[in-house]
Amino acid sequence: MSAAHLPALLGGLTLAACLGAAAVPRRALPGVAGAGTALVGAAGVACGVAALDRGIEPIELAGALPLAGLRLAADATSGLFLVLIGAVAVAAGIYTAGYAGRGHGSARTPLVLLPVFVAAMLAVPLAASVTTFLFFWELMALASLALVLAEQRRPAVREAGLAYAVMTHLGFVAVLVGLVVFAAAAGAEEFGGLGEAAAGLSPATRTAVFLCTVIGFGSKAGLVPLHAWLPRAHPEAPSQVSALMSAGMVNLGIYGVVRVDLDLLGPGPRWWGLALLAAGAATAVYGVLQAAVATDLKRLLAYSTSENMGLVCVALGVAALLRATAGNDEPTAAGAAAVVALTAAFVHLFGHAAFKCLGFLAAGSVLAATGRRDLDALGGLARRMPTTTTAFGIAALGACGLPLGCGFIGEWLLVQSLVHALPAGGTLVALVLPLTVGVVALTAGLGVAAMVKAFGVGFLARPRSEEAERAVEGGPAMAAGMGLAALACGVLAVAPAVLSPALGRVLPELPAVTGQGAGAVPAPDLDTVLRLPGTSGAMSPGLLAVGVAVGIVVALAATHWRARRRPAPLRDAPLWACGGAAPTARMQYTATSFAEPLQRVFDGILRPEVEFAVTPYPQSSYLVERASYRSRLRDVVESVFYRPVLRAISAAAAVVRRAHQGSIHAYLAYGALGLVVALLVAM
Amino acid sequence: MTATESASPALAAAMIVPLAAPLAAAALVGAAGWRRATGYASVLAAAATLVSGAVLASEVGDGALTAAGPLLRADALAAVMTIVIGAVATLATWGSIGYLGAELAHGHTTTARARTYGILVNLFLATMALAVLANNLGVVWVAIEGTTIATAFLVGHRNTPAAIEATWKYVIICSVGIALAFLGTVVLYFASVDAAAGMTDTASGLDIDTLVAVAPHLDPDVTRLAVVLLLLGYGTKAGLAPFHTWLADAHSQAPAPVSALMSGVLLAVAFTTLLRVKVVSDAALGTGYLRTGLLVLGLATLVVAALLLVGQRDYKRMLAYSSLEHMGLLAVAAAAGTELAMAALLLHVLAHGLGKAVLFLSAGQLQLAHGSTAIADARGVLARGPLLGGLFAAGLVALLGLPPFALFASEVGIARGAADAGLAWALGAALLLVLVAFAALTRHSVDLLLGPAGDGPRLALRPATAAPLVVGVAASLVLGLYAGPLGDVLTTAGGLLS
Amino acid sequence: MSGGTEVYAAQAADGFSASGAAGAVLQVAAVVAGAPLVIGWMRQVRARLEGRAGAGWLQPWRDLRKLFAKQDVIPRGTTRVFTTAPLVLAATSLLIAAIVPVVTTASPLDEMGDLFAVVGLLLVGTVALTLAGLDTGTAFGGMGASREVTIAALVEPTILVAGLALSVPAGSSNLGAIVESAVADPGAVATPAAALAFIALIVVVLAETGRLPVDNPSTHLELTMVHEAMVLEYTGARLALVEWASAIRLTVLLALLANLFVPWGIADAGSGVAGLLVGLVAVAAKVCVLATLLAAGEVFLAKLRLFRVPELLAGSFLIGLLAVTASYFLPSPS
Amino acid sequence: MTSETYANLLHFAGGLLLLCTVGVVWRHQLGASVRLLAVQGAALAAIPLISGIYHEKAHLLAIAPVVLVLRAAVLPYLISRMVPPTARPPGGWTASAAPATPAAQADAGAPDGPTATRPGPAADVLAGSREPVPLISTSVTLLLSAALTVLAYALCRPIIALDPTADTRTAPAALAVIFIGLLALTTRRQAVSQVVGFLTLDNGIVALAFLLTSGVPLVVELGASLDLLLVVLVVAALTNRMRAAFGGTDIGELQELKE
Repeated sequence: MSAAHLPALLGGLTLAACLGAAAVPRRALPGVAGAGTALVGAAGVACGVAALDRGIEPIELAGALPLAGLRLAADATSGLFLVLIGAVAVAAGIYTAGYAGRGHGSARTPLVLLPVFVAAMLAVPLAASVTTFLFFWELMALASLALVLAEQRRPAVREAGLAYAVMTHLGFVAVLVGLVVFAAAAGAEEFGGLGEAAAGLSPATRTAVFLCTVIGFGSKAGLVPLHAWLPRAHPEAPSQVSALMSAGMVNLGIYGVVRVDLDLLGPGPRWWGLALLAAGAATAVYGVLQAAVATDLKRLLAYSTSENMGLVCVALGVAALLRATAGNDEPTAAGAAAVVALTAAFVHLFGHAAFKCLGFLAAGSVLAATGRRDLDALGGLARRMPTTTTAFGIAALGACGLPLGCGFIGEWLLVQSLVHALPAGGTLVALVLPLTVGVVALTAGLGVAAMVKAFGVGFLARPRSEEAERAVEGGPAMAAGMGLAALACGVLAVAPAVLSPALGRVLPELPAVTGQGAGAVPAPDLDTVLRLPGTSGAMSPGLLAVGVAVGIVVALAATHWRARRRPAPLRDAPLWACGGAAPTARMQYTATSFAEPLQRVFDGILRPEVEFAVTPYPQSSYLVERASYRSRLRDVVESVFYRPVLRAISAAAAVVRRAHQGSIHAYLAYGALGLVVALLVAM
Repeated sequence: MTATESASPALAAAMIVPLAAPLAAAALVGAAGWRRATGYASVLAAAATLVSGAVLASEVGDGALTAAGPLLRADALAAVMTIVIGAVATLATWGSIGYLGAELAHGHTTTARARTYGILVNLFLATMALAVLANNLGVVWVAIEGTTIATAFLVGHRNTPAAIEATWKYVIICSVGIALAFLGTVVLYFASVDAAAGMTDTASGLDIDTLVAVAPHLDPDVTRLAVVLLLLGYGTKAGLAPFHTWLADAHSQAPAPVSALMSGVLLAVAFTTLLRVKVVSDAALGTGYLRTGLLVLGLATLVVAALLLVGQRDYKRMLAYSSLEHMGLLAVAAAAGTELAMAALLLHVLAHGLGKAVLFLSAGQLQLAHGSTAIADARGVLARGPLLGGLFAAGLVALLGLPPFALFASEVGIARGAADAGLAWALGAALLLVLVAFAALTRHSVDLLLGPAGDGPRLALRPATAAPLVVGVAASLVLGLYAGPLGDVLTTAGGLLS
Repeated sequence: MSGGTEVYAAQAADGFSASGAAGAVLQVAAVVAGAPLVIGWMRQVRARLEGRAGAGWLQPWRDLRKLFAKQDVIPRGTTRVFTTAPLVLAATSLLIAAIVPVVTTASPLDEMGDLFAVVGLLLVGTVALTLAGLDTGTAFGGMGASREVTIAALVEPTILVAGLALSVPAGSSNLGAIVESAVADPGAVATPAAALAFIALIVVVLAETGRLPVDNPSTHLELTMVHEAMVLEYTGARLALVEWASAIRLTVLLALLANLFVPWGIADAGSGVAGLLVGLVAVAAKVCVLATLLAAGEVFLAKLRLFRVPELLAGSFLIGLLAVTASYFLPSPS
Repeated sequence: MTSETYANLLHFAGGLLLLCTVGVVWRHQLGASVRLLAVQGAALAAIPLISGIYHEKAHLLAIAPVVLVLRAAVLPYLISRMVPPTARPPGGWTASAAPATPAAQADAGAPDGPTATRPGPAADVLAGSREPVPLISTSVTLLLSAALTVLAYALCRPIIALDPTADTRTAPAALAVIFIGLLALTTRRQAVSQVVGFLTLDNGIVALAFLLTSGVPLVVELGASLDLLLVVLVVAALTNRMRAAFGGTDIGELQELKE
């Protein structure tokens, strides 16, 4: 089978999975839908590998998609994203077989649509013309919307679905305008033609296209302030869908930016990079801050998605900024750093996909076992659900961006690019980059806080609710899905070298970032020891892991010092708690209390609504009968950016409604007035 | 310019059938009353129109054919519009059988009124076919005014106070608007006669070919006057501001199949006439003149539609304002005026007709079940009737311009066309307004469709009633993925108009 | 400003050096053995300044010895996280001790992790301990964990920016390279950039190791505890490991701080046995001085309110930022 | 006929048309409005007649009687059947130039006490034979009519410039009739008044057609006339239904359907 047949295979499998899921008896539905989804994902991976290997030649179906025609093709960049999304789909698909089997999101329609959603996501990087791209882009949005609405009987799901629908359409409108303007100015519809014509476009057109597409793609990637749908929709979707969205779909927002703004539109002015950087930085900090104070496990993960996409966007921005600084005459430090930043973006995408997929699958497992997502009602799962706890632990370690986790390498590469760009970048870079470093560092720090909270409060200590007390592990399929994702986390954490061949193909395809001619910089070699082109930073995640392991062995050995003089360990002892009487589970720190210091530190940004009321006894104002404390956090960006817009629209709607109160005389008068005005203007 | 030639007998028949078949069906209903058989005869007449349209589309190429003397004329545009009429009419008449059956069963209507309904629906179809196929702009005008007359009692079919009110507003506002179109026609005729002095005989001064031929010689000042009047006049019937005010009332009060026809076809037929005018106007005044007018009216219509959708509480009115929104979008597409934009416009017309037919027919079922068209009275539809709710949802997805349905292809085509024409700013504004409408439609549909079942009635759908809906959704889906030869016809028609 | 080609030339050319390997072993051993002594020394200095006799600078060692002989208690409801956390903390601390240039700049582990990886390892240890605190399910454990994480999160920007300020002149973020460049260019230490970075880093060290004014290591009032609150439930060998590891972290960070700014005497790849010994003595002396200064300073400091700590950290971040910009706009004479 | 006589006659017909139209917006008594409409129809029919004689065009001469019958007789008759008889004897100009008192009563809304028993304008309003308080006062309406006439003259400049004949010079009057008809539609509340306004508008258009192009092609003319007839029939039927459903024909009350 040649590479050109793979997209057809993908389509065929999707159809088969869809029809199969629609036809089989209910008992077999989860298995069929899950397996179908996994197979579609696997086909996507195959497509991606083929594309990375040699690329997939353009396939045209002129009759399909009226007035435009369908056009598919794939280069290595597409391949990278195909592999990424396909792999997430495989894990999520396997997981679905168990998850839906336990009665979660087991309605037929969502399960039938699951393979469609995956296929639509996979088709986006395969699309090679504007209309094809938009078609699959919007199909993906529609399929995911239907999946988000799977549990539509809950009002929260409907609200989330609505917000998602509107925001995603806003993003679509922006992308649509950007791409059609691009296509019109370039006089071509295929991506190849766009790329060729891009250099000749007027700066105004290029700017318009850039802004529109960044807004559109940014909303898909959850960039502030267009992120509002993400922390609503991702948590409300069934968990395997959350995983697909958070670990798969958001990446396509980044793909859009890479494909259209970095690849096709070509190298841009410096402010493009700065704009991406600023948007990414704001997103990263805002997302992680919200994650750090969130108490809903899936919402926390969703905000973390926003945060990580922000970091990727920062990396892309840094890359673009440095490339614009570097020039193409000779290899420069800035050029080298740009390549490192781009590498950081891709590596982080993979790392994020792995840990976020795992995180959502584990959260789904918790949800399936307890029916709760509220961290304040969880706890103590480590004993009842060891597999899930381990899985979430691995995911959280990755999300922390700490060594040994799969999120570390991307962040490390990003910081390296910043370090090595500073001396070569000129004044602007010298002013921007240190701040960026601060932002990245703050993001990493707060990310640690968020994940410690999620893992520590959610899984450790004692259960805070009956549901958590009764939790049981899901079946083997769920464990297998999580295992696959955990494996990916592990491999990416210690051996990023697996990405090296792919990056070696992808980076040269993006000369707008990696430079051309003499200025071209090779892809970094992610060997056992990471060495970067043109810079001297080195780090070895694998050896670090070995080092820590050795350290643990040594420490363990050290505990044997004087061990013979010790009595046997006292297990199951009562807690000391500074001598307090046996503390109950209610006395534990909750997620809310855990995050309270951070909330206070950042209350200028988070603006919590705090109500604190003390009711004293009537006898004395110093004797407290009861005290109530209530604190609620809303998304500040929503109230700052969205409320005024919504208010303006409502006000305008009220005006128009007042003008349509049913009086035919008024109606005729509008017409008559319109006529007179039109005639006067026409003269 | 390609030649207009006289049609072969077979093709002449294809041009006469769209007029004759509904008239015959009307006669049949008149003679035998409304029953299943005559209902299916109406469906057959509509299907015959569809087939005729298809035959014309496949044969007409980029030329034009005349028949019945110089009275009828068919080019690619007329063929596409005949297809639109036929397609939507097939669904609507098919849906009428179940709808009227239920109304008769519930005692909402009498056999006498059902008979009137059957006659008028077929007459309505015939007048629309005439409006599309007539050679003379004056006759087109007569036909379009005829549609108002034919639909007046259809809108008032239920004979409730609200229906009478809606009918009155409909008749008066549309008649006034269309009178302006007549005025515009007269002024255009004056200009044409003046320009054609010595060129052709004046009797055909309103024939499409003549007008196109003399267009470059028309007096610009007089033509400007005529075009403004024609724009506002036919714009009335197409639902464009400022004479858009009849639309929601009429659509919400008319029986569901009639709403489907009015929304899906009638507006488009009136709009098509504007496209004919546009060809003349562009030749006489340059593309900028009518473009400005269309943009202003289109955007104004979009504003009104989007903002009225925001607080809408009635699902039939919601669908009506959605039609308004789509007409606004069509106006923007027409303003763009490139071949692609025009082809996309026509695809949009067809797709919108199909989608609206499905939605109005489903809404009719909801209305029959709940006795009200308030969204608040009919919540959780999907839970109470998965088939009906699913079809409504599918229709809505199609209507919102989401893939894989045909409106997606047409909207992208319109966007590309508008960008090609350098109207990116107008496109952006239009799409933002469409977004507001999208948000409002989604909000109301979520309220209507989703949520727990509550204590409303179960919404079972008989197979015969469901069939036209399923066919409509399927047609929209197929069109969205693969247009086949229709794509070429659309492009040809677009070429004629650009 | 260094040109592009120079950066290429500056590609780290570290090979394996026997001297480096020996140095690494030596410095790990020295830190492991010496860390409790540093703690003891600081307590002694403080006691003397406060007019007390003090327990003597060997007391921490005695405490450790005693703890290692005590029974392990594993409280009810805790999980494996509670039992493993001290091991992780100790392991990361040991690894840092091996990577960081304490005695020699030529540690063969230098390539394993640069400045940022070391910071990450420190944080891994902290995270392990906070999780253990949460795992106990006591109010104090949670409180300590919450505060510790908050401080760790907020100190992160300062660390990275200060690290940036150090890495940029050296052209590398690997600690060995940074210290070597300081050796090669002693004048650079006297620049404003270096001074600012130094101040920022001191705050970092205080925050990371839980010293005054961020945390009070000797407090016995539960409500003011941060680090101690997390480890309340530990006893025996695990508590010993935690204490020891904390001491190692403090010692390594002080040594690193000293070597970054005053790298005199540190051994390099070419040093022989004598060179390594000189390095050892030099670093011991430097740490001793720093520890004395720190302890002396603590006498005059009170612990900050928890919600004033962010102000301190924000200030140190600003200083770090200034250090970076200064290093760009006021380049060193070289 | 000399061209001067022709022009005078044509202008006279146009002027009569305009005058009747102004009368329509002036008068509140529906019976009077309908009679004015008939006169207007006659004036309209005069245009093709005069033009046909002068230009010696047979088809104009043929169409003139058709127009006369339709617009001066059939349509006014149909409409007059929609008007219920007034409470007082129809008095033409004199009766409707009533003293201000009854009008003031009508202004005050439904009369109370003894006046309610006395048949008067208010009762006519209720019955649907008299226009209630206008939405815009009569004097403002007349001023607006004047403004619209000016507008019509302004708009007709390009038409006259293109073909400066007596016919086109009369066109502004026809255009003004159209505008004033629209004004009547916009401001009149009785169903019948709106129909009268609509017919006025239509008369103006037909007049313009005759003046500009000696009428539209025959098939169009016939079709348009048929349409008009049907519209009036539809509206008449609707008015009956309305009376049955609402007990009146005040269009201003039709405000159930909104937004």
